[in-house]
Amino acid sequence: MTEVTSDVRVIIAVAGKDWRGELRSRQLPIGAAFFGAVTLFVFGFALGPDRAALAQAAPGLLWLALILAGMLVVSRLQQLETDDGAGEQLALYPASRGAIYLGKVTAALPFLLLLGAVLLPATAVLYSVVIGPALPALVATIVLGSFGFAAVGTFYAGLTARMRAREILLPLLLLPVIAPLLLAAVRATVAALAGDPFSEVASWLGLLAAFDLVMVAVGAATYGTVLEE
Amino acid sequence: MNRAALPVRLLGIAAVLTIGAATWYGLFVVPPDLNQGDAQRILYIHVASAWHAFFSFGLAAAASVGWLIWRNPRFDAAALAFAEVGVLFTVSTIWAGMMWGKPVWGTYWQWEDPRLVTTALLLALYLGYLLVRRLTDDPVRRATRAAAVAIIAAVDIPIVHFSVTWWRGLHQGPTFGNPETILNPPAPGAFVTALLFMLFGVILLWAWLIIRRYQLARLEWIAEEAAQRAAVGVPA
Amino acid sequence: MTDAGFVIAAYVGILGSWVAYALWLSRRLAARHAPPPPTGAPRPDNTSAAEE
Amino acid sequence: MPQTTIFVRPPGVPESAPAAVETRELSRLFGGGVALGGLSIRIEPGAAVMVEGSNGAGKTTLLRILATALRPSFGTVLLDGIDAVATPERVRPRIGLLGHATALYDDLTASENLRFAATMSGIPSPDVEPRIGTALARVEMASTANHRVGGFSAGMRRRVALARLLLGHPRLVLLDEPLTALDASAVDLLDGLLAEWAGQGTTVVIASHLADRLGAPIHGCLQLENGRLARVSGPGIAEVVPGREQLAAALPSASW
Repeated sequence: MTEVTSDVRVIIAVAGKDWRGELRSRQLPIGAAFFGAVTLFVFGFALGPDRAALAQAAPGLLWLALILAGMLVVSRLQQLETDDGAGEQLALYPASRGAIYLGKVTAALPFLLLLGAVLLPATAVLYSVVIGPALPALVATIVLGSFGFAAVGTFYAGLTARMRAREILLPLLLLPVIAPLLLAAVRATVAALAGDPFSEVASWLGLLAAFDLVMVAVGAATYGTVLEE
Repeated sequence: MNRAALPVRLLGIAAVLTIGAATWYGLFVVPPDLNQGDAQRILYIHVASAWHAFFSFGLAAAASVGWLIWRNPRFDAAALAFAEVGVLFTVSTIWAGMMWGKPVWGTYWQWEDPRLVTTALLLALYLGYLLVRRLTDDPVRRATRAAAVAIIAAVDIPIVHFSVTWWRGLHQGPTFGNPETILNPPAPGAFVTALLFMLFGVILLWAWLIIRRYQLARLEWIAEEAAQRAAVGVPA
Repeated sequence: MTDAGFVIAAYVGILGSWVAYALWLSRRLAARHAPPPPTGAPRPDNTSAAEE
Repeated sequence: MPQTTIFVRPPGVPESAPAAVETRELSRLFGGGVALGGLSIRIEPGAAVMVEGSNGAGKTTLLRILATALRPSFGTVLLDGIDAVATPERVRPRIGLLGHATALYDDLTASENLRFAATMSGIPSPDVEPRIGTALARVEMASTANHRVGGFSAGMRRRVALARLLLGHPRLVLLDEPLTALDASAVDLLDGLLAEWAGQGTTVVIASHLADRLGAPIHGCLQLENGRLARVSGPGIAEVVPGREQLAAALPSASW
């Protein structure tokens, strides 16, 4: 009889381990948020001073900044396992691969949500966009978007961790896969900011939720391929 | 010249003949379309390519699941064959879409056409698949990593299609009349026969390419393993 | 370019790529069936002993 | 060396029990190079085996495969009769590995690292803290339990990694270059553990190129060169040609 550690306990242990480490060094939350804000700022330069153009492009720029900064988050959390061969030891524990994956996804979530919490107001300020009334819809979009990104980002950060040219490979593999997430999130954000009826936003949120569920399920089912040497 | 099995050679010949005839039929026999003119002739090969592109990637994912479960190299060889041939047909689909788009829409690339955008993403996903294979040396690990990428890509495609189709729904009224009729022109008899004719030819070609690519992949796996066994001195 | 030009470009491009791929495939298969390289010679490969 | 099965058996253990470790033509390649080329060994439960060889001889590769951290290219591995390649999850709970790398999280303290390891190993919650305490005490690291591992010296890191190994009760202990970065007192500590394991019938496989500094009883020593078995020595060694007509079991006293 092989006692496999209960999945919930594994998820909490893996996520807790990453949080404790990262919050102690606080390098990741601050670094990622700062990078996101700088990206938004630079986008402002790129699209010129025309306020109307910026406001119109704001949702797209917000989500591009979130995704670029998000890649820092998942890469950093994967680096924890790559350093000192920790990932190899992780694979030796009698724990289900799916639970370890869900632990890493859970670990990434708060950092991505923090990114949203920083970049949303930053977008409002830099691109003169009124977010007040649309806040609940925006928060929902950021939560669902972050969850989907964490699911796919965690998987691909793991898959490419020990591969040659992984710095190029991660964005190359990740961006096409999250294209629907980016599209749905941006459309939901546009609808929310435009004050469209919630049913409009809800349809995009539904698509986001479907994406999240599918990707988490496939990610958990195939994460064994990431841990396998 | 390697003596491929007779049925495979016949399949190849049949494919060449059928596609040749279908092309001749589509280009010269079918009358030009009312509003699209000759450009409409591109649709036969465009649609045929598109179906085979998507079909191939579904099978690549299925073969990849087979590899992850049974770890038999045949599944990996099949997944590679489906993916690589799938890329070929995806490129064909995109090229046809652009050649058709310029005369009909006025631009090589139309964001309005959800199928074109979806196909382009498909190409990006499967170039990633081929790159992951190329960057991994150990045959078993290569198969395993590639399998995961193929499955995630295949699962991603329907969602890509939905999101792009909904997104397109927001852009109404391109310059050339209602997009619906242009994208799915009313199907006069000749159009359908030309399309089916080409489709049949491409099915034969697709099958031939898959079989040959599978054989090549299998031989490559055997050679790679033989080289490893020889290096290790373990009896074959 | 006239419509016909695009039609030709489409067909020539696609059929050309299919033929090219088929030929490449046949050539690779022919090479595989040719006498195998001297056995026992592991692939010359400069990757370090440890996997990348 | 001809294709032979090397037996390593401690005194007094009948040969019929399922071997603690049994490999057949065990091989692994990286890129084109052979890391391990066709190793066939059988180690009886309770034996202590030294695997020697220069850098790149295949020691670490062998240990990583036995620990189920690495998949072999060819060959089979049976641990206590269970196929470790096909069903690694069934053998992992009984294996303790002190790897080449210490596999610790720098931003976590020593006890936090061990708490994570204990939880992931499935040790019941009430037992976690006491076991961490005893393990850290055993490696004389109790005083620095709450210090970040990132600030530890190499020797201290290896002691914490050793403590992690002691959390569970492994039936098979794999030590990869355990002596590296250990000071004299740590070596004594290791000797004590080896004696303890010998007493408990735990099988130990040590990969090291500094074999002489260990005082504990070693039943067999396998010399690897370029991934192949070059020489065998030691009291418990019984070289058996395939077909295993007879087993020459010369078993002098444990001291060697």
